[in-house]
Amino acid sequence: MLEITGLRKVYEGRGRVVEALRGIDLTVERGELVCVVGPSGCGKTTLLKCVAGLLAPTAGQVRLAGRVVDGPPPGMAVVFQEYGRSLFPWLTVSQNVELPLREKRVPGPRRTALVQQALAAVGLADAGSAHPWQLSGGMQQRVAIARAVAYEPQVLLMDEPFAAVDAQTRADLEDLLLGLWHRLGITTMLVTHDIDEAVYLARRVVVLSAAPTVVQEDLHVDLPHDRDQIITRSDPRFAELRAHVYGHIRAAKTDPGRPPAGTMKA
Amino acid sequence: MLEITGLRKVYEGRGRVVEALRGIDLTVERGELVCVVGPSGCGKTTLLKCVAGLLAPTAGQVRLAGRVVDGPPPGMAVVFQEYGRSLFPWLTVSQNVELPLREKRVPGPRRTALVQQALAAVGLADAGSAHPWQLSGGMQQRVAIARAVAYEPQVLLMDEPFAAVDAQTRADLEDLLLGLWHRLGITTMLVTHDIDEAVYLARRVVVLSAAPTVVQEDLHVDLPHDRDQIITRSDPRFAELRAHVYGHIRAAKTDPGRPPAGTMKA
Amino acid sequence: GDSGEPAGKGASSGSGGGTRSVTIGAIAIVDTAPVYLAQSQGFFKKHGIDAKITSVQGGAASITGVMGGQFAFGFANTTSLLTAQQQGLPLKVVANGVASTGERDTDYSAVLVPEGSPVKSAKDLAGRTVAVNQLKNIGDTTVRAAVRKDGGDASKVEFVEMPFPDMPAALAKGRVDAVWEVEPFVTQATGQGARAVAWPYADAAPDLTVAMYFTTQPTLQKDPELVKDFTAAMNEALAYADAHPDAVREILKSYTSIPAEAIAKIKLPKWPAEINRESVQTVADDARQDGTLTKDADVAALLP
Amino acid sequence: MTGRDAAYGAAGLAVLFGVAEAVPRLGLVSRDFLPPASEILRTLGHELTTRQLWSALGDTMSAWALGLAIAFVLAVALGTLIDAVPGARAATASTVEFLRPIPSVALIPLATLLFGADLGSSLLLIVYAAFWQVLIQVLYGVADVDPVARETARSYRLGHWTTLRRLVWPTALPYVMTGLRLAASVAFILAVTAELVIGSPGLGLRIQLAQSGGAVATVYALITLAGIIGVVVNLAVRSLERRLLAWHPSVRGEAAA
Amino acid sequence: MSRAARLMLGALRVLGLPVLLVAGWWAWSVWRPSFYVPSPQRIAAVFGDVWLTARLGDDVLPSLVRLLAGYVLAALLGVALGTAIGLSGRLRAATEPALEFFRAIPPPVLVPLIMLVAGLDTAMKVLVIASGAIWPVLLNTIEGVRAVDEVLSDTARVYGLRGPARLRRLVLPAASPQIMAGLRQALSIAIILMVIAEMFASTSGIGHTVVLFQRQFQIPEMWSGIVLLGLVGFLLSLAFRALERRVLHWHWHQRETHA
Ligand SMILES: Nc1ncnc2c1ncn2[C@@H]1O[C@H](COP(=O)(O)OP(=O)(O)OP(=O)(O)O)[C@@H](O)[C@H]1O
Ligand SMILES: Nc1ncnc2c1ncn2[C@@H]1O[C@H](COP(=O)(O)OP(=O)(O)OP(=O)(O)O)[C@@H](O)[C@H]1O
Ligand SMILES: [Mg+2]
Ligand SMILES: [Mg+2]
Repeated sequence: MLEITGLRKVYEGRGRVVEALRGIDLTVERGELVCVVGPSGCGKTTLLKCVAGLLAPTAGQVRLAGRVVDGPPPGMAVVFQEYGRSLFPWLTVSQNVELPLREKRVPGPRRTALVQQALAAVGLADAGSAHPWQLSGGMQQRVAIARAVAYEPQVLLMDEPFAAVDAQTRADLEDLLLGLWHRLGITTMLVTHDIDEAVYLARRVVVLSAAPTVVQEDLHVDLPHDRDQIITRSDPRFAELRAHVYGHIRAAKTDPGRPPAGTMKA
Repeated sequence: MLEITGLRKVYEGRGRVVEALRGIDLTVERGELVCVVGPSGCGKTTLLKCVAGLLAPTAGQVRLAGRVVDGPPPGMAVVFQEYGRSLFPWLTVSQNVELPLREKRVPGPRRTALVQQALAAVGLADAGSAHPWQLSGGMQQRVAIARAVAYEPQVLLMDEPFAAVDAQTRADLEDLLLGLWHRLGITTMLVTHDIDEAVYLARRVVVLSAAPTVVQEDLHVDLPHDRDQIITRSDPRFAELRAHVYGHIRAAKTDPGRPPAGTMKA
Repeated sequence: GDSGEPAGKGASSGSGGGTRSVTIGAIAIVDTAPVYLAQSQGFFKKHGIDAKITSVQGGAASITGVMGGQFAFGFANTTSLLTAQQQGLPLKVVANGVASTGERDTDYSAVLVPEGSPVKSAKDLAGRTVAVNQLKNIGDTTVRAAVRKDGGDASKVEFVEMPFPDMPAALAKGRVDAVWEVEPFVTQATGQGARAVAWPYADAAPDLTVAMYFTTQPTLQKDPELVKDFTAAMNEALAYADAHPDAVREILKSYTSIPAEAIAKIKLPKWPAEINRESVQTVADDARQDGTLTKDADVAALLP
Repeated sequence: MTGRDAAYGAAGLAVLFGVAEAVPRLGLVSRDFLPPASEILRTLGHELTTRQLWSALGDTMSAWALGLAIAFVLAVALGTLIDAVPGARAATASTVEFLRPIPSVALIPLATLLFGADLGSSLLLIVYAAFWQVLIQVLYGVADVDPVARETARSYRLGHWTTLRRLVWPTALPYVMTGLRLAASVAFILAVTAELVIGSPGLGLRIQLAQSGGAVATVYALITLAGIIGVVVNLAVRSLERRLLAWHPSVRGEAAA
Repeated sequence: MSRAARLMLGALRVLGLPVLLVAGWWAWSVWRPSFYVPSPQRIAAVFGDVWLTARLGDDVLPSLVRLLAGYVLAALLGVALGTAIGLSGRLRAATEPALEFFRAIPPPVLVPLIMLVAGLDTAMKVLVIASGAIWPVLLNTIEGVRAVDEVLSDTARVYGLRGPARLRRLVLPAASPQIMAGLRQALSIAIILMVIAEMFASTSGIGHTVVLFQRQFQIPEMWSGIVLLGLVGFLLSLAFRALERRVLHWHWHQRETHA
């Protein structure tokens, strides 16, 4: 479904040249849920934007369903790390969620239903008429998630989508995402800083190294298919995987490119 | 040092009236480190802004060192939840960190040293000449933290300051904060969604209820004074406290105002 | 250049009855009273002309309007007409416009100085700043002529441009040494203490023809009947205006904003039907001498 | 506008009135050239009872409204187009910068030639002058779109039209509103100036007549009327702005803090 | 792309549209010759004789001096007043009606009044230019200052940015995109008002000369003056753009790199 080959991205501007991605090779199958983790500033957002067709790679390419991505493909939804700025302040919360649906020509009644369901799912059923700037940070982030959910995309890209909500809400949203993924078989790529979350959600966890950034580890998560906040997280295998990823990130930060000492075979 | 009595805040605007805080009573001693947790949208940011003197309470008052707070008091630093918007886009990273020091009339050489130390401490020693919008989300958040750290405040308010960084960086920053707190005895109030973090950092954890918001629980953290990422977190008492707080937040979300079933005596 | 569009919107023949709609561009000042009288007294109608008078800001605007076919006829001062003709505009004068009274103290235009000014007569203006409404036009031409006649050095007079209405204030404030004014401002300024030292229209030439009504050559060729009728109507109106000062003062109330008490006091110009050809030639020669005109003017071609 | 704002505004105007009353009365400027404010207002009151004034006002205001509307629509359309078509900004920049400073007054001969003293002349001058005011504001406004918001629009594949309507125009709106306020007064100024200079019927012609008739108080009364119209037009634009920009920090900020 | 090709493309960008327009004009003037719309050749032919001789020192230079003086005065006053008014809701409420009153008064009728106060000389012309060019600066500054991001302004309050420091470090930079828009508008308005000011009580200047040509029916000469005004505007806007690139580099870069 999604093939990333030799992806390189260099930012050039005013004297500062940053090689955000050195060479990324990665394939995501249709309907797979992949989590991307890596040290702060290593290029996760850059990777996601290249996949979304929002940023032109310096070298290499991204293919989606066989076609080279050179602009945002149809049927894709993105939740941005800067959730606040991705909401339109002149629209109400419902209007924000509804806008992409209009564009998709979803008929009126169905649109209203989708918007209401999505807002209810993220716990904002009664904030529909507020404007984004009247909401707390976590609420804004949930609006951005609701917008993506209501869109019913085939490909879903999320950049730290649960960073601004409390632990309980986060767990609820994780399960919402899993439910949606089960129901619609969405190909999903999710950037997160929370290693527990990555292991809990993903079928595969991709660990990026620090700059110069490459894929440091591509880990298959062999936990049972149906996840449950209590059961899955108390599985001893969960702890093993978690420790494994943590070790890699730690290593990535200090000594990029080399696997950490005492690597566990996953 | 910091006394909050009967604090109530109602947002009124365009038909939507929100009672963000119903009645908060809270005292923070000089040099204490308090973590505030609570469900998304319950009013943590609102509370912090009232304490900072940025928002006028609808009722009740905040006193700092005996004086009623009606504007930002001197010697206070704030890390905002919307870290991206709190950096001046026309200044470089170093200039952003330096600006409050200039205002504080810190002499030149000392200023430069403080800026460099602070940037190095958050792992951005070589990003000083970049502009904020050239940085990743996590890097921006670290600039905001560096700015607060370099300022050497007497009162430090932080609103989810580590939400955008990876686990390893987060641990490092937590220890940076603890080190600073030990060294300067800063009175600190920190909002977080990460319960582990709250228990790890704080001497006291304050749990807010969902709206209508009151203080649901004020928990003394009786862990050894010197914290260590590995030792403290593997202390059985840590797990107990963590479960206790989690239970409260869960309860707060579903049934505000009442303590959760099976409350543990802390 | 070309000829403009003859008789475009400016004139159109009525259906059969012989009445032609005509637009006339004229500035709304005392000088143009006859054209308004021609309308109100029915002289135009008598000659089969249904006239509409459009107020314009100055001679240049009415010349442009006539050239563009917006007006069939216009009103402009002698210098403006000579200048336009020299630039190749095919203008043709069809009727007299307005003339000086020819007598110094009763003329409707004068050079004024503030109370206590050392300037006693025209020759003292040399080395002084004099305000005129437009540079390189009839004002500075005739003022220079007056200075020369009085034995002064006309080349030493400094001219500055200023609208007539603003001159009394500038004079009172001492911003300029003297102003060249026309009515009703002559009366207004003398009422405030200013003193007349020269009467350029009267000084420049006897019975100076100050302004005229004109059309374009193509209009003349295309519709000589219309021009003939217009001339006839205007000539009657000029004679009527000259003979009935009270009617003039009355009509001023309708198309100008001069306060009623000022209307009663102002000095009126002369409206002879005949153009004083020598005076036009004199103005042309003076303008040539000052450099306002760059060539010798062909007065005969301009005048009917 | 709240009652308090209105009171402040009225106080500001009262101060202005006081100064305009005092200056001629204290003899700083002769009353013959600047009559006291009370006399001006009295004259204005008298003028307002005449039918000619209202018909002149009607002429001026209709030329104003028509010219402003044409200029506004043209400028918004062209500004949006320049922003949307790649390279158009660079290709038009030199021409825009060349044409912009050409004064409308310099076009008067052209206008007179084409339209005489008709409405067309006024319109030509009004549209020419007001157009650039809006255009520049539009060009700055459409360039101000937040990059994250733009990426959001792109990733959801919002069409050109939707992006324009839902993202670009709302972002540019604060700039455009300022442009509208600037253009409204420039259009009004040009409407009056055109009448003043060309002599097409309207308020400007009446000012010109009053000037050449030496009726100083009437001149100032008419100028005052022009100023009052400016205040009224601004009130209208402001209330429009409060509705359209309720979400904008500049408007919403007033409610909070 | 090679260097030469890029240069060519750049030249095409800057000159393409003007060349097209001039060609269109030329075609029109051949197709419908008119006294008032001379051909571009005629205008170009007189341009040098008219403007590159004594008039350069006598008319063009004084005009430019007045223009710059008036513009700088308007810019300084506009930014200063606009900042004060934008920061204080009360001041805004009190001054807005009075300012709107003046804004609606046509400069040509204001000139006599300014003449009463400032005389006929350079001071009067500079005042007339400033009195008209100030509005776009003032309005844009007010709106820009009002729209400062709340989080940013909270940050500044917390770190004790007050008074002049707050102005210099927060308010002015944050409002600068909109202030620059106003300054750019003001540039062309200033040129227009220079012409209007020189139409009154003047004996020199580009505006005076253009109006004189117009009344003397020296139409190609008049058009050459209009072209000169356009050129002056164009050159000033080039200088302005260079300034803007320095002042607003952060703004444009922030908006480019992502787009
Ligand atoms: N400017 C505002 N105008 C109106 N309502 C507001 C405003 N800011 C916050 N609120 C409301 O106040 C309530 C509390 O918001 P606040 O930002 O304090 O929550 P929070 O606890 O910080 O949430 P989060 O964890 O999601 O950041 C929310 O219901 C929110 O909608
Ligand atoms: N617009 C830009 N201009 C210049 N450099 C940039 C830009 N955006 C990102 N970078 C640089 O590219 C690198 C990777 O940034 P990116 O945002 O992809 O990191 P990230 O992995 O998402 O980090 P985080 O977890 O902190 O969000 C960083 O060094 C950053 O400074
Ligand atoms: Mg990122
Ligand atoms: Mg918050």
